[in-house]
Amino acid sequence: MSIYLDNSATSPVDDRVFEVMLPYLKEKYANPSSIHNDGRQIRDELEKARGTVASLLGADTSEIIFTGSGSESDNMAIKGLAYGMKNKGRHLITSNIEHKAVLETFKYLEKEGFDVTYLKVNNDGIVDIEDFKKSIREDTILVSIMLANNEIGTIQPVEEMAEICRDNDVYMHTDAVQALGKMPVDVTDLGVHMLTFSGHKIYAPKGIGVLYVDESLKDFIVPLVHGGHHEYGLRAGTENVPYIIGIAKACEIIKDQLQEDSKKIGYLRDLFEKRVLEEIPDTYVNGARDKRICSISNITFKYIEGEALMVYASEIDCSTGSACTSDSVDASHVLYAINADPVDMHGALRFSFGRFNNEEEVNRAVDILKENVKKLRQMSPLMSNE
Amino acid sequence: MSIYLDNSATSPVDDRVFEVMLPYLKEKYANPSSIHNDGRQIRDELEKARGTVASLLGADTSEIIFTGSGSESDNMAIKGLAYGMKNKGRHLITSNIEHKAVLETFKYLEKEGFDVTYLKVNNDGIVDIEDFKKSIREDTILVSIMLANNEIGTIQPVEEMAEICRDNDVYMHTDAVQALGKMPVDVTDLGVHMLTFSGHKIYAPKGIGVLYVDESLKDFIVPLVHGGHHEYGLRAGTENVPYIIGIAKACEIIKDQLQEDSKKIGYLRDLFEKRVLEEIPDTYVNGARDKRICSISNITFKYIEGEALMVYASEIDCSTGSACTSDSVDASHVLYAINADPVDMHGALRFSFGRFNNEEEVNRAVDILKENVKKLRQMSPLMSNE
Amino acid sequence: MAKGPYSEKVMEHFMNPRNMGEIEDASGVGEVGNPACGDVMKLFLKINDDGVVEDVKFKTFGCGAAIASSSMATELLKGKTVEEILELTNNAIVEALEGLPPAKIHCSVMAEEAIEAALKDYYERVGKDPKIVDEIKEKIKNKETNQEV
Ligand SMILES: Cc1ncc(COP(=O)(O)O)c(C=O)c1O
Ligand SMILES: Cc1ncc(COP(=O)(O)O)c(C=O)c1O
Ligand code: FES
Ligand code: FES
Repeated sequence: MSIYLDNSATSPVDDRVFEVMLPYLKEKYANPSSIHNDGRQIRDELEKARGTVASLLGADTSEIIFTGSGSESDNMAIKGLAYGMKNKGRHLITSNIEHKAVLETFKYLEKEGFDVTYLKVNNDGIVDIEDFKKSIREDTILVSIMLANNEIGTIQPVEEMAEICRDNDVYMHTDAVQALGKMPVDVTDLGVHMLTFSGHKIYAPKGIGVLYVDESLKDFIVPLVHGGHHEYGLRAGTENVPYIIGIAKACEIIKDQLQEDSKKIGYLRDLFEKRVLEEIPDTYVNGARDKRICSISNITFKYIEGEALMVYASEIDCSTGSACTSDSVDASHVLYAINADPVDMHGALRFSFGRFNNEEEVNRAVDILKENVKKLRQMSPLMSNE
Repeated sequence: MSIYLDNSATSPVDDRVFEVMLPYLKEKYANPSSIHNDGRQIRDELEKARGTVASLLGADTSEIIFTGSGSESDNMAIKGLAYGMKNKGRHLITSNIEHKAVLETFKYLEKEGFDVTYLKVNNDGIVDIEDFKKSIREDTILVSIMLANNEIGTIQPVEEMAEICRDNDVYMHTDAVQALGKMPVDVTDLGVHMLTFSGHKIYAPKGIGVLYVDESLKDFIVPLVHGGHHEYGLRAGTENVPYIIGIAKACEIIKDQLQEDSKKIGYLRDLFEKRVLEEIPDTYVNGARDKRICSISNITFKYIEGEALMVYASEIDCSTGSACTSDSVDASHVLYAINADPVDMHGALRFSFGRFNNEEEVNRAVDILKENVKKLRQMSPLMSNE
Repeated sequence: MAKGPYSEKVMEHFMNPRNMGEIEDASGVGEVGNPACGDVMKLFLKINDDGVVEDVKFKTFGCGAAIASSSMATELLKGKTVEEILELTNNAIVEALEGLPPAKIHCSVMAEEAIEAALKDYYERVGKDPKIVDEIKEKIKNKETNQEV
């Protein structure tokens, strides 16, 4: 059995989530758009689920749109608003440590005639508010900044930014895929107009996402998927009822046990990090340690290469950079952005902890790493002596 | 227990499909993009599933794109090609009996500066090949015509059209959502460049679709969802592994038992139709009876209103028009298109049969209809005498 | 060995690298790669008076493919003459490893380059013009392309 320290790549489905989904994969199969009783019953249950999600986020029920992934939510928010508001202006702002689903969408919009500012982050991995203020222009229509980064876990000052956006009549979207379930996420407190999250990072299945859209914005968003009137006309397609029921349950659980979860996950992460830094020489943490979500530890093991260490320590499931980039040999754009040492960068691994990890696993993982870092360093020409 | 005669709106999940999905909702949760062993194993299984789907369609594995719904596949095919080829031309052709996911997409593209021809159908509900030929222009880039209609079941001459398209250097997409599992569907035989189908019409869950894209076209399609390199860079987002495994199983089953299924479903549909037409006066079938898929029976019950009948005969799950239009009081655009009598139109119901129906249900449904049609007609001022 | 990105042979060499280490009194040392690019390969050759490789060792910073390529290279080098060594291309290494993923082919190229660099160093130390290495390589390449035609 591997030790799963890759919860930021994807999480197991919580048994409680699995249980509530089951009937919808079996006897409760009617189409929620059908007007017969079986259809209407499913419709009611689906709308109740929407309410549960809204309640976790401090949103209204009608502000919750179910999508097919976090990536789709990001695309829908950014393209939907850019196209919908293009007559108001064509300037967009984001940061250079966003997830690919955000970055690639902006790159596409650049080709479509939009002007995009990519804000730099400091060496801690955090966007500077003054830089941000300066970047806003007359024709800025949208800002998209992630709440917590997926590689180093750093938390961005989204609340402050959203306030500045509101003062300047600019819309703000935040990608909260990594933040939800690890810190309080409330759209009213944050003041954002749109917010993305994804099921498979919060113990619901892969293939469902949510986009919160401020009621006042719903008329302007251009849908990605046209067709039937599903999701308030913003996303056509027969609803993925089982996963919607599942993600609502996942949200309900977070509402219940966020504090308990973050305490436990943070404890395990800190234990891990403390032992690694103390017991394995020439290691350090990437990104601000004090402004991070509780789940992520991005560690550089000097003199060796991350993927090699992953294979040596194959009992541990973890990541080099983000999972999406594993098919390329390029180092992570996030580590570049925080000015990480270009040599050390190759020795960085991301360990991400979750609800179902335990102390025994963490200790075992450290022992495994210790042994294998040593082995690989013996091979490394970068070590001065053996 | 209701009698489910609404299989064209959505189908129950086949137990065999359910079984193969289960492990992926439980212990097999790793992200297929992760490079650790657990991730790579899931990747292998996912690509095997892609191969299974390809094999049913007579396509290459790399021509199969998994999406979040039939609607998304339709949107991706049509917008993706229109945007990708807009420098070649801006004329598009479709029919006026397409599903909303197709029609609304074309309506949106009209606003975006494309020119769309909506082909009429004859009273049988079939597109005329001569009309079609005449509609092709120098600047035509794409034709999208459904293989089988979702309201009346009529089969369009897609094979002939695709040949004409190829002769004229035009791309052809077909929406095979209703056709798959009811008739042979092979992309090589059909000669189409793109083909859509949806999981929840073939006994897999709601929330997964497939788009077949001819290899030579993959470089031109503009994605709907930008981000990571998933699905050959054509659809970003962590893959819905459980449903992908499920839809592949559903395809495997179709490959195995298409003949058996169509024979049984056709037998039940014909039995139903024969009894209704014989035993309930003033009823008739909408659309060509001989050029239909085996599963659909769209019947007009004169002098009464369809929704009223549905409520009276509430043990039967069926549809007025398509499920997606059930929230509007407009009569079906398909019945309009075939020149159905404007009064009768309101008395039309669609009954759709599936793998899990049986003769007893069909006979019971006819009896229930008989009784309730009679009751409602007694209330109807349109009946000359009782 | 668990199913991974690599062939069993690659994994075997990666997990149990042969001839890892340094040679104090090497006759030639080659170092190629750039730590900033994530890979450095250092190769130590001990060549006897007959021009035969008596001992060979490596140190590598890089991924599994780089380490396996180094290890395989050392195995292929042992007992070979200087001329035979130069015939050793990255293709031979990839073949001996039973294949590498496309993104990792350059790791085997690095091994070939490390061998070249070590030989040049050896030629320099014995007072020969290291350019010979390039010339021989050139000849081998030509021969290969002729064969293909
Ligand atoms: C012909 C046709 N096309 C497209 C769709 C849309 O499929 P989905 O509900 O998976 O988006 C349907 C069914 O709703 C359909 O019948
Ligand atoms: C910050 C962030 N945004 C977006 C995504 C995309 O989510 P999904 O995989 O559901 O498309 C991820 C995870 O992959 C993420 O970490
Ligand atoms: S009779 Fe009520 S909607 Fe027409
Ligand atoms: S050492 Fe760089 S990819 Fe192999």
